[in-house]
Amino acid sequence: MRYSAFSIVKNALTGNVNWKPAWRQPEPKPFYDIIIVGGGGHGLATAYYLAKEFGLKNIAVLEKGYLGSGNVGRNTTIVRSNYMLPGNEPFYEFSMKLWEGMEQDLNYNAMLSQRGIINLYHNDGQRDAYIRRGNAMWMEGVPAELLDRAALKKMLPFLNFDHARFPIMGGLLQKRGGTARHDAVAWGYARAADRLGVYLLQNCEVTGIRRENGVVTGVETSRGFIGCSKLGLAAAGNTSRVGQMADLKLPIESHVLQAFVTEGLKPAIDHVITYGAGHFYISQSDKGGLVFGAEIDGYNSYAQRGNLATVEHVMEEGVTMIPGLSRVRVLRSWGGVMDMSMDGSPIISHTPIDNLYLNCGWCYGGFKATPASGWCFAHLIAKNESHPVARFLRLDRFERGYPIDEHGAGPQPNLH
Amino acid sequence: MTAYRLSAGGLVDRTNRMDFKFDGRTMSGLSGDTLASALLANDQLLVGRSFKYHRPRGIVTAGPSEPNALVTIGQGSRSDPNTKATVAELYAGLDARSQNRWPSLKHDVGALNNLLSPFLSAGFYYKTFMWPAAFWEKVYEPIIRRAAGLGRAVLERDPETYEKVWAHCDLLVVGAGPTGLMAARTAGRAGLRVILADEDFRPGGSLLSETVEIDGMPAPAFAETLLAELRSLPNVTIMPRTTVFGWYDDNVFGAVERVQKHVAQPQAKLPVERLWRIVAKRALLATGAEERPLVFGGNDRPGVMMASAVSTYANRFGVASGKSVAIFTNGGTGYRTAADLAAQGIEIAVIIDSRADADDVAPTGTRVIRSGSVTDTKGKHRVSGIVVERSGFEDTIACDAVAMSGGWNPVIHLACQRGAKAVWSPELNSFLAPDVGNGLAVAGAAAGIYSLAACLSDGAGKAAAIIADLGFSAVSDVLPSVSGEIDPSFTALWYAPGAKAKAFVDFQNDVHVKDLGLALREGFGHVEHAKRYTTNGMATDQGKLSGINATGLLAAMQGISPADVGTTTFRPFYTPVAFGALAGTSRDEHAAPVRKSPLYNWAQKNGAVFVDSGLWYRPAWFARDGERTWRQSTDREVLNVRQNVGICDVSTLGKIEIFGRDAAEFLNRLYCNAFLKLPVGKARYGLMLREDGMVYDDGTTSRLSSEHFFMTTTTALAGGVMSHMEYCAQVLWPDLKVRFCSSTDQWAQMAIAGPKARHVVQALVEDDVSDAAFPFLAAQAVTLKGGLKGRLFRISFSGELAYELAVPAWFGEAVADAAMEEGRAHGICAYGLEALNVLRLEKGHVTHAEFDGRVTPDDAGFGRMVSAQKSDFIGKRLSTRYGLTAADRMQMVGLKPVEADKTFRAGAHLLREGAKPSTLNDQGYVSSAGFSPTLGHDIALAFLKSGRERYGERVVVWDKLGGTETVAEVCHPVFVDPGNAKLNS
Amino acid sequence: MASLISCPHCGTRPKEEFSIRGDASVLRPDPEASDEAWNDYVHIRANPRGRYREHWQHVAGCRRWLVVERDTMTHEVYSVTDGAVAAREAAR
Amino acid sequence: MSKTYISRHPLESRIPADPGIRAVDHLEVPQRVAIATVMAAEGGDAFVAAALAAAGDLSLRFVAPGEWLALSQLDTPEILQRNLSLLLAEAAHIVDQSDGRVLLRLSGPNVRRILAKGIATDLHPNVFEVGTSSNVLCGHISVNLARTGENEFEVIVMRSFAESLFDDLKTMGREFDLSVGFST
Repeated sequence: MRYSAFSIVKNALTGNVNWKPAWRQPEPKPFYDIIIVGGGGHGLATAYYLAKEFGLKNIAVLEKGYLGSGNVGRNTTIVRSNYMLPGNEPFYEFSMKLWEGMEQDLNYNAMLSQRGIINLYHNDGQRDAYIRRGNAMWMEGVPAELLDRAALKKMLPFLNFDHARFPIMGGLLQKRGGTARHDAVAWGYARAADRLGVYLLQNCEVTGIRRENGVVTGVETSRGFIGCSKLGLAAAGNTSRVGQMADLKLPIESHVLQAFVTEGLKPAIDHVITYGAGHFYISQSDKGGLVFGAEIDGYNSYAQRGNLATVEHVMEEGVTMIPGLSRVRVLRSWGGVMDMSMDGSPIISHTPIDNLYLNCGWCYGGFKATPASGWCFAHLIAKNESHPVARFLRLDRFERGYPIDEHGAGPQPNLH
Repeated sequence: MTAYRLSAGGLVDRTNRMDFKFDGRTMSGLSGDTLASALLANDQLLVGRSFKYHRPRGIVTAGPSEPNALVTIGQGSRSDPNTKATVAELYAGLDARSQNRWPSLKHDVGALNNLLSPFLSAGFYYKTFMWPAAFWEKVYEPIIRRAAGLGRAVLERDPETYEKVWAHCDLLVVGAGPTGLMAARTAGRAGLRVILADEDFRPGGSLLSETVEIDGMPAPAFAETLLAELRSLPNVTIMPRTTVFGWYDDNVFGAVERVQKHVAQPQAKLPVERLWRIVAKRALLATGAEERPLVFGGNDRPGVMMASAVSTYANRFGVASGKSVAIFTNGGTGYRTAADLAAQGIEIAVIIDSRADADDVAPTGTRVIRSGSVTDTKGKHRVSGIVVERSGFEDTIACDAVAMSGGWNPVIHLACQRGAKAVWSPELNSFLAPDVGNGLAVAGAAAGIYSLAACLSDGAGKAAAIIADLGFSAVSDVLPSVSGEIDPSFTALWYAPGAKAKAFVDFQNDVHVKDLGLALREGFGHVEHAKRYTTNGMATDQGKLSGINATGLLAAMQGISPADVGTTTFRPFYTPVAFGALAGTSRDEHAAPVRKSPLYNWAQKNGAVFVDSGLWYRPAWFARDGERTWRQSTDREVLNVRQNVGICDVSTLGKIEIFGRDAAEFLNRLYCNAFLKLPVGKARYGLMLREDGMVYDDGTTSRLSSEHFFMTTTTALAGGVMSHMEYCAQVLWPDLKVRFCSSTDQWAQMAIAGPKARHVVQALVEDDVSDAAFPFLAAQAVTLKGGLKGRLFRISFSGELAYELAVPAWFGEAVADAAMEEGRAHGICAYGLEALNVLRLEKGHVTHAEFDGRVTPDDAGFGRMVSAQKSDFIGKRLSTRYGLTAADRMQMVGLKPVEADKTFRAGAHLLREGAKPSTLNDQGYVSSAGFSPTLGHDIALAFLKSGRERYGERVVVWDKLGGTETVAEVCHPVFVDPGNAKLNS
Repeated sequence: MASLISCPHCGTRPKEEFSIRGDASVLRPDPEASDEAWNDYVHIRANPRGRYREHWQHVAGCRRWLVVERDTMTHEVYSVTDGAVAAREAAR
Repeated sequence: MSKTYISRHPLESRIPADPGIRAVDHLEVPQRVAIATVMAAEGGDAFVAAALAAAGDLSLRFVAPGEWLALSQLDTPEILQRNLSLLLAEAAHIVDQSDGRVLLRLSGPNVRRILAKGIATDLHPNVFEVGTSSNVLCGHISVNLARTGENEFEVIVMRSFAESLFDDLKTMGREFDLSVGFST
């Protein structure tokens, strides 16, 4: 059922008892042309674009839990396209444009809020790096602004301008950056994909990948064997476990990233702000909670929870950036399992197996990529060739010597 | 007047009256009150507004699960939004304000939302606000955003302090109620190191609200007896006002102690809150149980409270919640409250029992309606009556308070924070803690044991088991006897039938039964989906009251067991914790330690302007009278070094002493260039790669004797290089005979550079420093005049004739002073990082602005330095990958503006002349740029595709961010003294 | 695991005293080994859910590299060994 | 020309010349202590440990397996270095750290409560016994901690961090009115 002003009024006046399920709960068919493993944002978006943009039918998304139960439902909701390297920036800008048309496209309000993202810098070296980045954005046609201390003071008077250990000198602003309602992105893609006939199979855990003569013929699941002609993996957080079923060798480590939300507060912080003397970032949700996080805990983990030492470190950075946070109470912390790649950039790629495609390595930045990831992965699966903006995101870039290393940290995932 | 202070009783000090303010009105309470009990005593039933519909709300609980009575306490930079009145300890002068209302609590414009509620059902956001397309961002979203939140954060600097402490114990007991007190006593008597933490300001838990007798004493007196014994044991620490909020790996618990939240004027030498990291060999959860609300029509009207809260207000605080109280219950607890009220002489309007066959005994003369249901409540800002239905008959009964009891939920939060799921007990109609191994045990009501006598016994018993497990022996103990208990067992009632008004599940977020029904209908029936779709359980109480009922309702609506629905995930924090407490003292200037060079004072005396550089403060430039900008000082310093001599603090470079028979071999594997044959007394520039072939760090290493090397690293990577070397020595090549340690802090090191540097150095040291005796790259121990031992290195970052002199750090200032003194005749000046940066830029020397982790030695022009002979070194193999040797890689070049007065800055990108800006056309970027006072124009180092083939070509230095485009000529990156004549002079 | 590590040299210490590098089960290949072996060493990780050996350095303590054997799901620690001892064992 | 250079204690600017009243909990800073890193050469751990332990006039602090800080309150850095070289010869590498380290001594009835604000190690008298020493993190700074008496601990910190650590210790001791002063 299409959401419109008319349907809202009609249902409100009839007690909201006539709304239909957002998606079907179908039984698995024995065979699909395309199976996507992972019913998170990326998997659902992939299925949607396969159906919508590439006109394909007979697609299933297999989700081991409930739809959107992975990182799409446990991130800090930031949307931006302020990257530096040519392997990344065009891709994320493509994503940004898709965000900007998402509500109308999906007939679902994911509450994109382009409130602007500001990356603070604290020394000349960081400033220069941001200038390089801002100019790289402009090269791709993406507006960026460099703010000096005075401009920043006007815009964000609550920052720690007078007592910061690492003085705040300015910031790089992308006005189009912002946030979106994370769960709604998954639900919107799910509902739209379902309307195009995609099978969304929840509680359907993949336990094996069946291969014959070097190609994938289907997957063993907790709901039985399901055959397919093409298999796409979009199981970030569990990529290594699924990949192992097809003997893929992957440049991925799983790490835990914690995120936090405070009690609901009246509007206080209007932008997304990131701290340059650490990893802290913060924004305020439409419900009033301050949503924030910082670095990963640093050790390999599949547990969706983190440790107190990291929590304390995040709070130290937060209070140092915005002293007025001191008395704000933190309501909840949670953890997501990150697919950390060896260069900090994602992978949308062919694999050594012809009809097996891979979408992984999103590190802690997968949310903003959701639409482009879906589109480009769909492009790869449908046409068997990379979308132009994703052509650098290959699995073999490591052995070939083409890392996309935004931080210059090298092949140690927990440094990215 | 409905709620009021009883004439006697309670654990409040009736001789100590305390005035406080609520919404500007002065009220009076007693020492021992919470803000909530004091508000009730003043008949203030309406205390807040709900989030979505702005409905009037009153106090519901007497504890930390309170969803409604959230207030802002304090003024200005000392204000604490969203403070639960039910746990806030009253103090004289407390100033509280209600929230989420405008213009006033009683008359709130936001309450209009209540009329719109049919349009604001669960998930309404996602279906709407999409038309017209442009309106979302411009109109709808800002409106929604403005409506957000409850309290207001002022975002001003907090004047108060916080701290963190570590604690260690054999047994941590969480909760000082009957179970916890008995456990602590048993363990304490056995000699265990015990920490007993309780969130309340007064330990005792439910004993403080009980009317039973224990060992012949009133329950509170019994609690006091136990506490007195515990206080006498040196191995037991009692921590009141301390909430254990999180259970982390390895039995580390996070707890926050409210040290001075209950005082008007905190003492400066104490923190207001203290974070405890408690490392416990064992822990016992004695966190009790939480009473479950009933979901019935109009259940959110102010005056509808938990039955146990009504009892607590009466027994512990001496406050009657109403003059005529109706009780709605599905178990024995309602009768306990009835007995408590009767004992205090408070009228019981009626007891409505949802059960048909209960045999609980009501106080004499009380009207009891069995198989009854409350379907609605009357009143506006406070309840004035209830509508009761029984077998199709309806009755309206007047009352001014409603005590509801839906049974009990064990408080198992902590036990479920590390991944294990709560387990449904059909017998107890509750979720119980999972088995989480022997680190954490659960006892008493938290384990579903509701009889007080059984709790006392369970606390002692579980402690005894832990005592034995840890190898201590328990002291035999006689269990206390309890008389007068009421059986609190209950029958599950997820939804009181026949609701005539909204029946709320989550009070704060305004989630009612129909919202859950809608979620289910739309396919959001999974408990996590339902939570996220309706926001049930996402309020400040994190579902303490609403979670179980949502699970029960979702189960009932689908005709399945609550076990099949499960709970949402329990996560830290048990109750919200302030940023400040979690940050402790590490904030502002103390966010990270400061490292100071031994030449800090020297630099300060000489007018240094400092800049932070990692943890260090380093001189950026040395301002002299008449210089108004950093550029003026820097230009002068640069020219002076080029013409005379300058002195610069380089003490912050990492310094590592390396010893051993295999030291040379070790270095040879560590660096990409050769080190085996470095002669004694010589320094060599070394380039360290990562294993992926990219440059990691550079520096010089000197051979002081055949088996003793001295390495310097960059300031930024001093720690990183040390760790890397330790990794190599310990993990990769454990059989190499090499040992090393940092001596960074031992030495004050100064670069003395410029054509006249030799005069200055020779004036300081005994040894001959002539070019013949001490040529470029000489390195050796020297003796300063007067006998001080130092080290001297003939190395140069500036490109000038230069020495680096190292002396023991405590003497650094004196030696630098002497150098200035000796250099005065030669025109010496101190120079800072800015000048150093220009000097090295002119010379084409690289820093981490060039070595940004994506650069190979060849990119930076060091291709020939990489040893082809060595069979192995870190980074050798992967540096031959195709992409790292491709011809179109960006290579380091110099840039100079075609028009000499044009400028450019680092971060600009490069385009071919006439090319359109695009990612595809991007030719590279400027890594470092600056004005060269030596040449009189800007210069830059840049990375340009195939750059070394393009000397002489013109490129556009494109800085859209700065709004400039400058045409520059590509050139060799060494601008000054390419033949090294100065260096070798 | 991740709250406390029992350093074989210094005793039980908090996570804050350590830095973490990654998989300790990969061994640096012989200089003459194949390109694939070298690429695997630098870039490919088994990344198991379950038992795992990881390099931690006690940076604020003895500065020794340690091999921490632990579970990536439960975070239980099975053993902590000095890195050099573990390396010599692995080389055998 | 001959010069006598004056050495400056890194905490000179932090510690008042007039120490004022000494509280029960006190932070004392000795003016100058000779400190050297001793690293046993490969295979020499046991010999070096035994030799150092036998040398009565040294204080030893554990750093890592085969690595110690050797302290002397009496000897100059040069003499300490020479004595260690004589004692250990080829068996160990010795690096003078007298200028690179600062020693601070905390004592008093509340010393453990003060240290617990920065140090995670269990300092209970039965756990961290007299004579125990180890590198630990204090707040954000790595130090060597030694228990030198019933209620006395010594902290050795890198010179560049000394002011920060000193400030931290004062903050940690604020609750107990910790006094500070140079040794007299």
